Amino acid sequence: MYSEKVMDHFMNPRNVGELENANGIGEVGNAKCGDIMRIYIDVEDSIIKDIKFKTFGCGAAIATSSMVTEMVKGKTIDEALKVTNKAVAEALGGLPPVKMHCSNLAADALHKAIENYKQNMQKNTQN
Amino acid sequence: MYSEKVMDHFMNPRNVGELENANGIGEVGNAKCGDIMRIYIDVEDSIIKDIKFKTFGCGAAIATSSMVTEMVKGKTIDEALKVTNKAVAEALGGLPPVKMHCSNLAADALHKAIENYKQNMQKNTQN
Amino acid sequence: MRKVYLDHSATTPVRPEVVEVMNQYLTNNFGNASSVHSFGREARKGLETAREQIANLIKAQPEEIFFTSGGTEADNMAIIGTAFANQKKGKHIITTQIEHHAVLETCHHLEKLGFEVTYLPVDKNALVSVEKVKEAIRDDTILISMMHANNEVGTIQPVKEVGALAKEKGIVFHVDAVQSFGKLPIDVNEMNIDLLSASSHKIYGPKGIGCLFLRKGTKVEPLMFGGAQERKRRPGTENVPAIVGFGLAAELAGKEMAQENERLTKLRDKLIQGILEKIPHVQLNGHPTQRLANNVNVSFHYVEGESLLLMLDMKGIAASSGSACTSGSLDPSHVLLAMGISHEIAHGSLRMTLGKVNTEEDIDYCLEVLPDIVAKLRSMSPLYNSGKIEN
Amino acid sequence: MRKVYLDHSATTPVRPEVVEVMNQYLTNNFGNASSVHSFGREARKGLETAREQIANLIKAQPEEIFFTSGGTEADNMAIIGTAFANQKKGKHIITTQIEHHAVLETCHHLEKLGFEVTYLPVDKNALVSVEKVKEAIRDDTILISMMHANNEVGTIQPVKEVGALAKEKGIVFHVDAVQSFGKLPIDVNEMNIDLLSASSHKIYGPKGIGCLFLRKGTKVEPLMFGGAQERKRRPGTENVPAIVGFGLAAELAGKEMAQENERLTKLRDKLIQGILEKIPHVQLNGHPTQRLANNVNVSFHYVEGESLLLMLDMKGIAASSGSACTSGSLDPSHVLLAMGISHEIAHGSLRMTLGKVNTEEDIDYCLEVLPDIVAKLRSMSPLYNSGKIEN
Ligand SMILES: Cc1ncc(COP(=O)(O)O)c(C=O)c1O
Ligand SMILES: Cc1ncc(COP(=O)(O)O)c(C=O)c1O
Repeated sequence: MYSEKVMDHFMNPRNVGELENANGIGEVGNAKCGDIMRIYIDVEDSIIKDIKFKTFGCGAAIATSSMVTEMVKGKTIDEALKVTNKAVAEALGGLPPVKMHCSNLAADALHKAIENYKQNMQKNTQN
Repeated sequence: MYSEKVMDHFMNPRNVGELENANGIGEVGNAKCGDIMRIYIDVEDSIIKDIKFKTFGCGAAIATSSMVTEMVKGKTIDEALKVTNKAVAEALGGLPPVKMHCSNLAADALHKAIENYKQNMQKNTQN
Repeated sequence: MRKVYLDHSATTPVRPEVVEVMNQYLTNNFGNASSVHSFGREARKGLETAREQIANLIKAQPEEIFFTSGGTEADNMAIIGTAFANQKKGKHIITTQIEHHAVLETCHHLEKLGFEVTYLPVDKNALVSVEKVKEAIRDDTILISMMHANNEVGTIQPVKEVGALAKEKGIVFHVDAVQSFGKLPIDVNEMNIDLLSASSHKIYGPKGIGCLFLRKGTKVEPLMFGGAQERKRRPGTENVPAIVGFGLAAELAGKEMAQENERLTKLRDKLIQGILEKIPHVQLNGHPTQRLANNVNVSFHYVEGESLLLMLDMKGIAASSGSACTSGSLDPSHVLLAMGISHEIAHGSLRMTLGKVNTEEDIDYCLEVLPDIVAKLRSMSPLYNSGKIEN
Repeated sequence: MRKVYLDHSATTPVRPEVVEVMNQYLTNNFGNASSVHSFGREARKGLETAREQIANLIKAQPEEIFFTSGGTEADNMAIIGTAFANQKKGKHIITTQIEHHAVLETCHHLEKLGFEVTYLPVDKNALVSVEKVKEAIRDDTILISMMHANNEVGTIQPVKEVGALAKEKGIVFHVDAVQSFGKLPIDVNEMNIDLLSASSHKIYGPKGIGCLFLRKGTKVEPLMFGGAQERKRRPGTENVPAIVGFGLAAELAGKEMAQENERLTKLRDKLIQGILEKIPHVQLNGHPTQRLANNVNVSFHYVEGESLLLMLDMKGIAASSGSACTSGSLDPSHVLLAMGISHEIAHGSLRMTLGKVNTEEDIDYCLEVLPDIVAKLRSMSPLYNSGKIEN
């Protein structure tokens, strides 16, 4: 069902956990649907210095979460915003068709985290 | 499908042939339906002295023809008239249900032969 | 790596005795059972022996057994066949919310064709109430279709009581016995069952074969059309090797039933107890005692079923889940939801169904592996600390 | 006693390579192909490989192959499924008088539901005329269903020409290829076939499995309802061992087709020539050349088919007949009657269908035994001297 790369990211997920000093947090999905992805980012000078995730969901949900963190760690937020769900799936060597829509949301969570970071920055500037 | 007894009467049919000096001949069925039985009897003093048959038909048709000739050879025509299709089937150890109606007509052929014999006698008496 | 198969309600391996007899009918006695010649007669003999073996197991007459391609076809034939045969009498059907899709989807199809279907609710243990069946009966009710044992949570239904009711009201009674056939004693007469579906691959027989018990005199329209096989009720060259295998599997299941149920019940209870003791935030789904001897169904809060399955699989353990993610749909098991279990908790369900080859060591291994896996997944779960779905 | 099986169009023994792979999937790789775990994935892999093997044989895409319980189910699914999916466009179906019962009875059923069916006649060789198909097409024609090769007399139909016609008129084209699949080259694209039925047990694969080729975009309603297997078109636990066996049987049939056809044609013609030379009052039924390489169908005047079969059987030869008596009905083969053969002569038909294991010695044996048997039956026949049915 899943590619080897998916299974690797699922069994040995990269960057699992929370970031105490995250300045951006994004969450997608809900427990009702069976998938929640929460991504924590620590952005400095527009660069994602650190990133962690916590995910409740199926193999694809966990693997895409792990993959997206690897793909953007050390990248600028502009670069990170260009990472799509599709790109994450491709980086994993593809996902089963049924998983493409319901569990391939990690990039969305990342984008939400970046949005959240930007909002936080704005608030900080305004204050 | 067929009992051993049916197969025996089919493979080694008793009394096959025609009777040159038959004084009764009976035929049932037609080639269209796939079964024709013709029975020849030689009756003397109301006793079936000799009997032969010719049959075009399936295993059951041939076996019942053979069986009925054995059952009535040497019997009186009154006794022969009491032999039913059902009795023939029973004497053979039974027939497959689908064969009971379409190929179990040997007693009918016999009865027709007896009828024919009686008609012949009447004719003879009248002349 | 140790391999522990705990998915016997999904399917079973074919037992060696059955493989052996099947091979004989695949190669030597391969004839078409409708042929006149010796090859055909050999095949026919095997076919009719199997019919007897199966009839014996449920106290039916051999002529009341009709072979189908599996449980699904038997369910379809029973329900669609009864509906069409009786539509002049009425168009109302009663079933339950926890049936297998083979029953539910068939009923949905009939709804589109103008039939009316009542889907009875169940209690928190997945039990159907006889009282509710009674209340649902109308003058135009033509069929009650109900499973004997549930495939997900193992709950055993009051089939006999519903059968008595159906008989009293003159309503055709169909029982989907796919999960109970060969596992629970069944007497179609005592239970007043008119139609019963069974499937071979759940009892160590081959896949692709099942049967419908059809009580003499019960009117059912055929689902397919063609040759005169199965006394004109089910056309197609008879699948003799599979039928012969099914027959033997049924006979052996009957012989071993009591002893095997005792053995499995012990293993099952050991597994349930172990899980409840070793792992926090877990619940048993289904009836605590009125359940199949081989069924364990639990929900681990804060984790999702498919990832649980994958991790178990990496440890050699094969199980299943009512999580939506295993089917690619969005909603988890309709059975768990009908029992009043929340979506969140349904997603974290794990079904382990035991079978012939499982031993105490298998259970020990499972109890050794499971806590770590659950802990690992919880450590990744954004829900675990938040306590969002604690109940 | 020598055993000579000459009934390969009824069914075939499963070839050893296929038995071997089936056994592997009955025991080791026994998982449910829909399961997430390794047992399920192994089964899935076998299933999808088989789908490719079968698609390759008819130049289809794997996603266009849907497994069924056999040829009968495939025919039913194709015809009923197309009828219901297109009934708003029209209710007229064209088929022929010489189809298998799986097609004819299904059409009769549809007639009861308000569809109109034209049953095209055939010529004395059982050939359908493309011209007649053309004439039968109406504005409301939604389906043409036609067999590729006839199961009784082996005549091969002009499928490609009818396919072109159907395509031109935008009518769905279904081909019952149960007797030609793996025996004749088929290219569903070149032949413009939209739906094609095949069955495994005719090509040394297991019974109880078949498939429907369903061209992408062709609308067909399902016949059964349940799980989401076969991309929601055919529910029920996938019969993986049989499917894997079917796949391998199809691949091997494709590889051996040309050579085996050459070999069988020689044997066939030797048998036909031998019979015509050695036995008086006999006729060949079916097309003299445009026929399956393995089909011999002759009528012996003045004798009835079933008794012929029984006597052959006593000599170890297994064959079949279009006689009514083999089926327990009153009318002989509808195919022979449609060809204009009289009842009398149809009753005396004998079909011998050759296969992999048959050798020249088998043919010699047959030619040695047959004349005596025919003579014996004729000596018992009240028709023989009377010359009643001489033609
Ligand atoms: C309760 C129940 N009914 C019906 C079925 C369908 O049986 P099959 O897979 O043999 O079609 C199953 C199993 O899949 C089942 O568990
Ligand atoms: C031409 C034809 N169509 C359909 C069928 C039915 O196939 P099955 O027996 O696999 O259901 C057969 C064989 O019996 C056949 O010869």
